[in-house]
Amino acid sequence: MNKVPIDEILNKVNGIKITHKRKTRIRVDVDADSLPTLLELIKGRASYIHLSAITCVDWIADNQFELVYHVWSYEEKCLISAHTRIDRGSESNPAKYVSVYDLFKPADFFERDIFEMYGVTFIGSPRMEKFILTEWNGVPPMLKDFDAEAYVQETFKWTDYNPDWLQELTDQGGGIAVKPEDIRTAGNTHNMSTHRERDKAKAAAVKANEKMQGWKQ
Amino acid sequence: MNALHLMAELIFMPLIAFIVGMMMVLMMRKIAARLQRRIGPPFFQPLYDIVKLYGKDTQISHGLIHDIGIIMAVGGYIGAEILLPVPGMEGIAAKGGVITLSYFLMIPSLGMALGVGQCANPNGSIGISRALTAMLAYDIPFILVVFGAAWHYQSTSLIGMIEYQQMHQWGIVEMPLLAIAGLFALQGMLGKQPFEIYIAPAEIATGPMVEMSGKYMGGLFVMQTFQLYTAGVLYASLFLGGGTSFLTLLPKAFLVVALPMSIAFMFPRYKTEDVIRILWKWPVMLALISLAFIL
Amino acid sequence: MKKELKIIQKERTNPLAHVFDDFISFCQSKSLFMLHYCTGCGAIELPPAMTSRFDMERLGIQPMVTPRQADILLITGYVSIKTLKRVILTYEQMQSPKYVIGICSCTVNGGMYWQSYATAKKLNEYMPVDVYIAGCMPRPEAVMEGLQRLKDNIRNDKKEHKGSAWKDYFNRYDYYLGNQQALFGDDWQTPTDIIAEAKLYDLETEETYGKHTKLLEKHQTPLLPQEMRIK
Amino acid sequence: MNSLVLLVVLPLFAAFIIPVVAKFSPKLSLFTGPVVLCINLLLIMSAWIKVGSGSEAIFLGGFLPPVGIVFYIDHFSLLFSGLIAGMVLIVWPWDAKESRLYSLYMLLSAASFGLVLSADLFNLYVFYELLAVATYGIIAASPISKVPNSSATAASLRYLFISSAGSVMLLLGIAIIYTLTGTLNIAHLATMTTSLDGFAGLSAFALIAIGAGVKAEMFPVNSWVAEVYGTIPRQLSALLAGLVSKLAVILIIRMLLMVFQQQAAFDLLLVVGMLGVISGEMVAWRAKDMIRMLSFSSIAQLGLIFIAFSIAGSKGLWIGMALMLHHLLVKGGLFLMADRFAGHMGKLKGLAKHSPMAAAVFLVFVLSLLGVPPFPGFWIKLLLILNLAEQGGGLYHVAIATILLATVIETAYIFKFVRILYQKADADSTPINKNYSSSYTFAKLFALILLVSMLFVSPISNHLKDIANHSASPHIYINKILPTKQLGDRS
Amino acid sequence: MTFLDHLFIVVFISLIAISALRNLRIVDKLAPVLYGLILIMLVRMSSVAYGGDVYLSSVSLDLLDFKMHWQFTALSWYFAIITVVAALASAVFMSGDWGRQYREQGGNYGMLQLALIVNVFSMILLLGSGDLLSLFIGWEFVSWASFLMMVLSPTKLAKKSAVKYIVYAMTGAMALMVAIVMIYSVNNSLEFKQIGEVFTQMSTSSQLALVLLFFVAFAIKMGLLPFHLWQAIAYAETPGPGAAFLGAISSRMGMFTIVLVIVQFIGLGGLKQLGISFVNMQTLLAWVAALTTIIPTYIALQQHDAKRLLAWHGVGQGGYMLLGIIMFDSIGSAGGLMHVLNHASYQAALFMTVVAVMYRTGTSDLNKLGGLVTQMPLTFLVMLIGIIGLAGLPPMNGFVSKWLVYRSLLVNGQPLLFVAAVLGTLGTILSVYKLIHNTFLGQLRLEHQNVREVPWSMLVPMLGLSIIVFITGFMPGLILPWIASVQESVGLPVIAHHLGGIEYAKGGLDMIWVSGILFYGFGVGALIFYFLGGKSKRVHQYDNYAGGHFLTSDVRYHYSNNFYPGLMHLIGGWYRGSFKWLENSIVSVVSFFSIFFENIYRAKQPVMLLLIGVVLALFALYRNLGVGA
Repeated sequence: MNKVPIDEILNKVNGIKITHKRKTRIRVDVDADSLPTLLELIKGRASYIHLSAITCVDWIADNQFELVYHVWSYEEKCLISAHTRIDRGSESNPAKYVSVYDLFKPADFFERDIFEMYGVTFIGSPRMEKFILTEWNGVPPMLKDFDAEAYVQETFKWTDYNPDWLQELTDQGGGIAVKPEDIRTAGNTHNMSTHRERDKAKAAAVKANEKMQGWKQ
Repeated sequence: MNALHLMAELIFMPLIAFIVGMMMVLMMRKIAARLQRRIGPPFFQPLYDIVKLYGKDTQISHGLIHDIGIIMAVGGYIGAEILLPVPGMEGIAAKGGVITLSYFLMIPSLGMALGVGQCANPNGSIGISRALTAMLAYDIPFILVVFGAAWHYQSTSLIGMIEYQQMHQWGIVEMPLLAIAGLFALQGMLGKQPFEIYIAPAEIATGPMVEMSGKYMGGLFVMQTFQLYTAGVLYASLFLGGGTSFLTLLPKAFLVVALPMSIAFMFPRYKTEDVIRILWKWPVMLALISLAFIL
Repeated sequence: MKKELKIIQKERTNPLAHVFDDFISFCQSKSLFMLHYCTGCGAIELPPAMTSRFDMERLGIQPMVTPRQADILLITGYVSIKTLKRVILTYEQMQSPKYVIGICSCTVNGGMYWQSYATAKKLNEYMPVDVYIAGCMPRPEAVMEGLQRLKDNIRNDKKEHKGSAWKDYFNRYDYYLGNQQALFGDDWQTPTDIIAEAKLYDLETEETYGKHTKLLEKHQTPLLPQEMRIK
Repeated sequence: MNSLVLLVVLPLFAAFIIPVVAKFSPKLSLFTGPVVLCINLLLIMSAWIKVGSGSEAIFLGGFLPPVGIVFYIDHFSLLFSGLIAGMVLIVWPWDAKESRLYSLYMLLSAASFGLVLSADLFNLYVFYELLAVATYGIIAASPISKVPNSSATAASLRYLFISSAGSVMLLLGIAIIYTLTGTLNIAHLATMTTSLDGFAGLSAFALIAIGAGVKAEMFPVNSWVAEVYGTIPRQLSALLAGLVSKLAVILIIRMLLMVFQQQAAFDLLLVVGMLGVISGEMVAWRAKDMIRMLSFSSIAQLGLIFIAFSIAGSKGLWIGMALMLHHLLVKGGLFLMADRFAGHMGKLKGLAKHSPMAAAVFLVFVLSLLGVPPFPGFWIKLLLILNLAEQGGGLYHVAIATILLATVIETAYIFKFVRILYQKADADSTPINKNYSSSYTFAKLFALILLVSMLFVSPISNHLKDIANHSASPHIYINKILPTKQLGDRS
Repeated sequence: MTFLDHLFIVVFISLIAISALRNLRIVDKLAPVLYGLILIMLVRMSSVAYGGDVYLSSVSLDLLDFKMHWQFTALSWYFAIITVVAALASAVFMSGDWGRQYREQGGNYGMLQLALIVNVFSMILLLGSGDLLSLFIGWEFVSWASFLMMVLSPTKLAKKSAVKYIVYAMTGAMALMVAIVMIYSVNNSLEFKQIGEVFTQMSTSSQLALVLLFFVAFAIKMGLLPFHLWQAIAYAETPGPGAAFLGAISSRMGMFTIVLVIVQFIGLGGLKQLGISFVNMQTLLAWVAALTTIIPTYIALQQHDAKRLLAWHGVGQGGYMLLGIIMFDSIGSAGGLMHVLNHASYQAALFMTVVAVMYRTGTSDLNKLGGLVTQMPLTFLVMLIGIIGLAGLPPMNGFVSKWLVYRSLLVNGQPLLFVAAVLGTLGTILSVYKLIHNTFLGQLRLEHQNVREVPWSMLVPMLGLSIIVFITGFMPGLILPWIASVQESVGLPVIAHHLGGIEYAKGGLDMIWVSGILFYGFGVGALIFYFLGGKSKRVHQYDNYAGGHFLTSDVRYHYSNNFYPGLMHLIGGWYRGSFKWLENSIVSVVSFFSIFFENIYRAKQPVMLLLIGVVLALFALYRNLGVGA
C-alpha cells in the first residue's frame, strides 16, 4: 500500500496544530479529548507503534498539567510528541484523564508513575497505585506547590555540622570566607540570561577567593 | 607403643596439621595475589583471621544441629589428620588403611552439610547440593588413584607405601599417568576456582557459609587449613615417597598444593554438570590407562 | 518493672584477660571482612581499592558477601528511605564487633541530595558510624586512609574507645529506634531481636529502654527460636 | 455281574417314561431322575466291591466277542461312572419348567454310562452320538435360548455343526479301522496292532482323536467352548466342562493305550495338548468376563491332561487321571460358584467385602489350580513335570517350558481378577444376587473335598496308581475279553 | 522331638494364636511376647552359630516317594536371628499407637499382624529346609506370605504392584522347579548334596542352564538387576512397619538361597569353568551385582517420596551383598554376609522413621516436609544414625561390611568393580542427605508448627535398632564369629577376626581404634567450639540472610524440589525407564499372541477348516491305501 504522507493523517484530527516539524521530530499540540484518536490514527495508519514515554509538566500558574505523549516510528525514524493540556484540579477533585493502555501496553507504567508523582489518575489504567516511593504517603512530590526543602527542614533534625576539626581550622582563620548562599547566588550562573552578568559574577567569586587565600599566609 | 607416645601423637598431629595448613593457606593467597599483581596478605594473616573469628563477641546459631555440624566438620578432619602418617608419628596411622582415610574425608563434608541444612537458608542448601555433587565428581578419580596405588604397593596402609617407595623409586616415577590423574582429582578435592561452584559468592552468597558467623566461620577456616594439609601430605605419601623427616615431607606437600593453586586462579568457575563431566572424563581415563599398565 | 541495669563498661578481673584482650583486638585490627553495601555511586571506588594498585588485602581486609561473616559495613553513597530499611536490617544481621564506614558525603549530611524528600540525611542517626570518608566519591587513597584510620581506632580501642561504637547501638538503642520509627512509622520492626541480644551479651544500659522500645513491644511479637523439645 | 447293564438300560427307560409320568403327576416326574441315579450309584458301589482289584467282562446277548456288544468293568470305568452319577445328581435342574429337560438329562447319563463301560468301537460311537444329541437337546432347552435370535441359539447351532463334523470324522476313523482289521472289538483290535502300524493306522487314530476331540475341547476344534459355556446355565457348563469332556478324553485314551501304542500317536497328543495349553492361557489372559476366562482356562487344563496322557505307560494314565479328577473338582466348583458371581470383571469390584466366604473359596480353587505347595494341585504338577523330564527328548522339554510359561500367565490373569475382587467396591459393582442357590453349596462341598484331599495326598495317589497300573496294560484287557485267543503277534 | 521341632511348634502355635485373636485388643501385647519367645529359643540354639553341630529335626515326611526333612545350620540360624529381630521390632512398632491410628484410618490391622507372623513362619520354614523339595515349598510359602503383606494396603497402586510381584515370584518359582527337576531326573534324589554331584556329571550346556535357572529364581526374590522393577514400589506401598520388615529381610531370602545353593555346592570352581564366550560366570554375576549397586541407587536419587527412595536403596544394597559373596575369598564373603545384617538393621530403622514422620505429618512426600528436627529430635537422631549406616561411614556397621567388600575387590584386583561399588556408595551418600535434609532440616512449615515427637511405643523399636547399628559398628567382633561359622559351614575360607574388627595381612581394620579416633576428634572439635568461641545466640528461622529482604511466613524460603539439578541434568537422560521398556515389551509380546489366538477362536467357519482337514486325510489315505492294499 503506498505511503500516505504524515501531514495528511495529522490534519484529519480536529483541533490539531503542528507547531514544529523536522525530518525526525514532529511536535503537535492537540486538545485533550481528541488525543486518543490521534494516537490511534498514527498507530494504525502510519506505523507509529512505539509509545516511548508520557511526561507531565505542572503549569501551576495557569493551573494546568501538560501531558506529552512521545510516539516513535521505526520505519520513518521519526518521533511525534503530542502535547495536550488538562485541568490541574485541586485537593477536592484530583486531575483525571483517559488512559491509553488499550492502545499501548507500556502506558501502564508511565501512567502509574505520573499518578504517583503528580496525582493525575488515568481512568482505565490497570494499576493506579504506588510505584517507586513505597515509603512515601505524603503529597505527590513533583507538584510545584510541594516545597522539598521545607519538608526536609521539618522532618530531618537539621543540626549544623561543625565538627571540632573545622572549629580549629576556622580558629586559625581558615575555613570558608564566602557563605554557601552567597556563592550560590553570586556564582550561580546558569539562570543568568546574558554573558555580561555571568562575567561580573565570576569576577566577584575570584575576588572572594583571593581574600580567602590572603588569610592563608 | 606406650601411652605417652600415643598422647603426644593425638595432640601434636592435628596441631602440626593446623600450623602447616595455615602456612599453606597463606601460600595460596600469596600465589593468588602475585598472579593478580598484588602484594597479598601479611605473613600471619590466616592466624589473624582465625583468631578474629573466634574472638567475635556475638555469634548466631540456628540450633543444636548447626553447632554439631561444625563440630563434626572440625572433628572429622582432626580424626583424619591422626590417621595420616607423618614422619616420626605413625603409631595410630597403622590402625586404619587408605580406604578408611578416604571415608574419614567424607565425614566432615556430611557434618558440614547437616549443619548448613539446619541453617534453613536455601543458598546454603543449594551450595551443599552442589558440594555433594562435586564430591561425587572428584571422588571417582581419587578412588581410582587410591586403588592403583594400593594395588601397586600391595598394601593399603600408608606406612607400607612409604617404606616401599623409600626402597624403590617414587610412586610418580613408576606410575606417571596415575600421578597426573591424582593431581587432577586433587584440583577437584581442594574446591578451588575451576571446581569452586559450591562457594560461588556471586550466585549463592558463598553457598554453605552463608549463615556462618564468628566461631562457626572460624571452624570452617580451620577445616580449610586441614583440607589443604591432608591433600598435600596424602598426595606426597602416595606418589612422592613421603619424607623420612619433616624437612623432606613439607616441601613436597607445599609443592603439591602450590601446583593446583596456581592453576586455579586463572580459571573461571565451571557449572555443576560440567564439573562432573570433566572430572569423570579426563582423570578417570588417565587413571584407567595407567591401571592397565600396573595390573 | 525497670530492671536494675548494669554499668556500661564491664571490668575484666583476671590479669591474663588484658594480655588476651590485647591479642584479640590486635588480630581484629589486622583482619577485617568488608561488606560493601552499594547503596549509591560510591561503590565504584572500591574495586580499585581491592585490586592491584591499592591492594586492600595488604591491610588484611577481604570482601565478604553476607552480613553474618562481615565486620565492616561500607555504606557507599546516598541512602534512600527505602534502602535505609534494608541497610538497618543488614547492620543488625552483622555480628559485633562491627564497624560502619560511611563513604561519600551523602552519608555524612545528605550530600548533594540534602534537600531531597527521599533520602536519609545523617547515617549516624540510625546506626553508630565509626569512620566517615567524605568526598563526592572519595578517591581510593581516601578510602584506604579511612580504612587505616579504622584499623588504628580498633588497635587502640582500649585507650580512646573509638573502636567500639557498635556498643552504642545496644547502649542507646532507644535513641536509634526513635529515629528509625520517626522515619518509618511506629510499627517498624526487624527480625533480629536487639533487646534480647543486648540482654544476652549484657550490653544494656538505662538508655537501651525508653519510649520507643515500649512502642516496639506493643506491636512486635519477638521471633522466638523454636526450642528442640523431646516430648 | 451283568446287573451292570442296568446302568445304561434304566436311564434310557426312565428317559422315555418321564414325559408319560409327567402327564398326570409332575411331582413324581421330578423325582424319577434322581431315584434312577441313586439306584445306579448303589449298583456301582456293589460292583466296585465285587470287582476288587480284577476286572469283568459282560457279553450282551450271549454273542461271543468279535461280534456282540461287550461291557468291560474295572475300577477305572466304575470310578468314572460313579462320578457321572454324582455329577448329574448335583447338577439336576430342580426348577426346570417342563419334563422334557429331565428326559434329556436321563438320556445324557445313559450315554455317558455306555461310553465308559463299552469295550467295542462301534458301541462307543453310538453312545458318543447319543451323548451329542442329548447335549444339543439340553442346550436348546436352556431358558436363555428361549429368547428369539439370541446369541445362545447361534452358539448352539455352531456347536451342532462342529460336533456333527466331529462325529463324521470319528465314523471315518472307525471305518478305516474296520477296513484294515475287519473287527471293531477293541480287545480283538489290540491283538492285531501290527496291521495298524502304518500311515493308515496313524491317520485313523488322528481322525478318531480329532472327532472325539470336539467334545474333549481339543485345540483345533474347541472354538465352540467359550460361546456355549457363556450362554448355557452355569450348572450345565460345570457338567460339560467337568465331566463330559473327560469322557471323550477317556475314549481317546482307551484307543491310545490299547490299540495305538506308536510313538507318533503320543507325539500327536503332546503337540495338540501343548497348543491347547498355550492358546487357552493366552486368550484367558485377555478375557474380561469371568465365564469366558474360566472356559478358556478349562481348555488349557484339558490341554495339560492331553500332555499328561502323552507319557507312555501306566505313569501317564496315573497322572492324567489325577489331573482329570483335580480339574473336575476345581473347574466344576468354579463354574458352580460362577452362578452367583457372573458378569463382567469390572462389576465384581469389592466382592470380598460382600461375601468373604465366596472370595475365600475362589482363592482355594485358584491356588490349587496354579499348583501352590500345600494344595494337591502342586503335587500333581510336580509329578507331571518330573515324569515329563524323565521322558527325555526335545519335545518333552518344550512341553515342560510351555507348562511353566502357562502357569505364569495363569497367575497373571487370575490375580488380576483377584485384585478386582479385593478392591474397594465402587458405584457400578453389581450386588450379589442373594437368592440362595444350591450350586453354591455344592461349590463349597467341592472346596471341602479339595482341602480334605490335601491331607491324604499319598493314600489317594497310591490308590490311583494301582488303578492306573491295572487298566493301562492291554494284556489284562485282552485276556478278560478274549480268553481263547493268545496274544497273537503282540510282543 | 529335637529342639528344632520345639521351635517349629512354637512358631506354628504363635501363628494360630495370632490368627485367632487378631481382631482383639490383646494381640498388641501378645505378638511382641511371642516373637520374644521365638527369639529366646533361637538364642538357646546359638551353639550352632559358634561352630556347634547342625540341629536336625526329627520330623521327616515322605510323600509320593519324596523324602522331606528339616535342619538348622549356622547359615539358617544367622538369617533366622535377623528375621526374628526385625519381626520383633516391627511388631512392637505396629502394636503401639501406630496400630491404633491404622485402625482408625480403616486399615485391616488384624490382617497386618497375621501377615507378619505368616511371613516369619514361612521364612523360618524356608531357612530350616533340609532338602530341595522342602526348600521349594518354603520358597513358595515366603513368596505368597510377602504377597499377602503387600496386598494389604488400600491403594490401587499397591495392589497392582503386588500382582506384578506375584507374577515375578511365580516365574522365579517355576525356574526353581525346573532346576529341581533337572537335578531329580539324574539320580532320583533331592538331597542338597545332589546339587554338587549332579553338577559335576552334567554336560556344560546343562550345567550352564542349571546355574542360570537357580540364579534367575534367586535374583528375582533378591531384586537383582534385570528383575528389580517390582521391588521398590511393592515395598514402598506396603503399610507402615510391614515395609520395614519386608525391606529389611524379605528379599534377603534370595541371598540365603544363593549362598546355600550356588556358593555351597556349585562353588567357585563350578562358576569359573562355566561362562558364555569370554566372560566366566563369576565375573558375569559380579557385574550384575555391580550394576545393581549403581542403577537403583541413582533411581533412588530421583524419587521425591521417602519410602520409594528407601525401597530403591534396598535394591541397590542387595548388589553389595552379592558382590561380596561372589568374590569367594574370606573378607569378601564375610563382607557380603555381614552386609545382610547391617542392611537389615538400618533399613528397618530408616523405614520406621519415615513411617513415624507420616504418623505425625500425614505425608512422606519430600517436597511437603521440612524443618522437623526441632519438633521430632529423637526421630531425627535415629534417621541420622540410619543414614550414616546406609551411606557406610565409619562409626556405624555399614562401614565395616563395605570396607570388607572394598578390601576384597582391592585384593582381587578388580578396578572397574571397585569404581562401580564406590559410585554406588557416593550415590547413596547423595540421596540419603537429600532424605534427611528435605524431611528434618531447612524451614519448618506453618502446618507443622505443633507436630510433636512420636509416642514411646514407636520410639523404643527405632532406638533399639539404631543401638544395634552402632554397637555392631563399634565392635564388629560381636557378629563376626557368627559369620565365621557360616563361612565354615558353607565351605568358604574363614575370616580372621577379633572384637574390634578384622586382622588381614596387608592392612586390617580395627573399628575400636577408628571409632575411638573419630570420637577423640569430635571431642577436640567440641572443646574448640565451646571453649574458644564466645556465647552464640539462637535465632528464629526467619532471621536469615535473604539479600536484605524481610522474610515472612507467606513466602516459603526453602529449597527441596529437584535437589541435585546438575547431576540430574547429566544423568537424567539415561533413566527414561530403560528397564521398564524391557518389562513392557514382554507384556506386549504376550498380548500379541493372545490376540492372535483369540482371532482363531473367533474364526467364522471352523467347520470349513474341519472339512478341509477331512478331505486331506481322505486323499492321503486313498493314496496310501491304494499303495498299501
